[in-house]
Amino acid sequence: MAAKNGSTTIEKEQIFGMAEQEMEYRVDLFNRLTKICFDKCIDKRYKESELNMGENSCIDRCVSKYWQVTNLIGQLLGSNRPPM
Amino acid sequence: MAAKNGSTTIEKEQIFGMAEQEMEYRVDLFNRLTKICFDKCIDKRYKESELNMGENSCIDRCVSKYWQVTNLIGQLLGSNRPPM
Amino acid sequence: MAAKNGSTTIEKEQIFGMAEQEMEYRVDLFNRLTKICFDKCIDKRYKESELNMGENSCIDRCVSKYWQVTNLIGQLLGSNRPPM
Amino acid sequence: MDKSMLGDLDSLPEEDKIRMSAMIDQLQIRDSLRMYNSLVERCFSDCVDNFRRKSLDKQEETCVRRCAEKFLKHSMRVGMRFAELNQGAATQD
Amino acid sequence: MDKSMLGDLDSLPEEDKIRMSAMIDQLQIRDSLRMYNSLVERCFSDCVDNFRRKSLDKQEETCVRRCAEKFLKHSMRVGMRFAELNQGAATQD
Amino acid sequence: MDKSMLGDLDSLPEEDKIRMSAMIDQLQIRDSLRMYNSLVERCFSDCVDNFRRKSLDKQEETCVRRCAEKFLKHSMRVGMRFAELNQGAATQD
Repeated sequence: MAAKNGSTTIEKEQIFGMAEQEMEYRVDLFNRLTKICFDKCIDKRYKESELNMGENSCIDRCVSKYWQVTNLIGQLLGSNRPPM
Repeated sequence: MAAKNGSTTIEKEQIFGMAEQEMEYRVDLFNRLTKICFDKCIDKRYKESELNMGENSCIDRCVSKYWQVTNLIGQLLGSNRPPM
Repeated sequence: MAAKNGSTTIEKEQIFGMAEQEMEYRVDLFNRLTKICFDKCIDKRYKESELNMGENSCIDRCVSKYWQVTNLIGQLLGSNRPPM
Repeated sequence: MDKSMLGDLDSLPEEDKIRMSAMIDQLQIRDSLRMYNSLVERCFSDCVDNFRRKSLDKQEETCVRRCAEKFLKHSMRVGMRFAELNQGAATQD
Repeated sequence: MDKSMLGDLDSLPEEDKIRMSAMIDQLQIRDSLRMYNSLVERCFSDCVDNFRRKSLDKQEETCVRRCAEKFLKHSMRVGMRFAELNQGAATQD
Repeated sequence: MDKSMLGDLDSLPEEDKIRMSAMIDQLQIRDSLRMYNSLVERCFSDCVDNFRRKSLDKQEETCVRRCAEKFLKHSMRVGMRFAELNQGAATQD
């Protein structure tokens, strides 16, 4: 649009493409984290719709450990930037 | 393309984007429904390639119940429009 | 961009769209293959970080059999072109 | 995926109709490629569990064929029921 | 998904800000539609296992409601913890 | 994902070649981000099952490292075999 020539347009597309991928990455991370901590922490008999105390503290620790695994594997993959 | 200025182009993109997401939503719904009813209804020993009578009626009820769950959760989420 | 009219632009978009889908297809195939052969062949107790001999030969045969299943189902679906 | 699932195009201006139609075509191709991949994954997963040889044996091949055919029939039936519900057909026991 | 998760837009020129904002809106809509589908899939999978009738019985309906409510509360809590970690809050035992 | 998997670009005009190459780059970045997320998900799932503390213990950390390293080696081997099949190498028992 506001670009002066074809090459700049492609550069701009790449910047927007990168931003989009960054966002998709975070959404994907959040969704996987949410799913796996639900699987690990929540009683599937659904006797009530509230989270009980045990579930709540399990969730907090699950998120914290998932975060650490993300960082640990990020280091192994040799990425210099933090995973978010 | 046929838009008079940048803002209108963006509006048009949004309309196409919305239509695309609506379609992706329906395809995603259909694929999940198909997968889960196969898992719930079909004998995985694959003794024949035909669906037998029990499988057929299980499929019909599975689709019907899945539809009801979609509507029920749609109501809980407070969306006013029907899920399809 | 270099297209002479709207219709040609759409044609060009379709060609790029097709190429993109072809690539997404191959990436999707590779990722599913990798995941399923890991599930079928790898000991999840992770006693070491190396692949042992049994795992290595299981992987090779798994990839080979997955390929054959891809071709077999490709034939059933009546596609004339090879799956890759 | 049936094109009719994806709504009415008649109300659009010609140019947008072409673009919308192209978008639907792309979605259908993408969906059918993913379906192909997921069918292979499912039937491989259900039918192949022995990695002592490099080639499928007869039993595995038969299993894969039946699995794929059964899945396709299943998918068609689900599609029919799904279309009925989309058209607001009454559903009683 | 919280919009603040997706980074800072203030440094961009006006035109790009509009476009970036539209992109974020689209991602949020897509994410919420997928979340809806995955919630239905999960609660159906966990709560419905009997296909002798065409309609949900009371017990299944109750199960689905609790499952969905529980998942949404869970998701909010994960979102809060996730945001804290994103902001670099210290995490000790 | 190896760039050579994605076909031949030499026959395209220069402008399209640039665009196609940018598209491939984007796909590779997207694929590697998804791979990262799925690797974390897998190794977390296989190695972490105890939520009595907020931090990984030594055993969990070792398990995660081995899981990730093993998966990466696995993935490279699959990539090699996959490339051979793509090039039409004969496959006999």
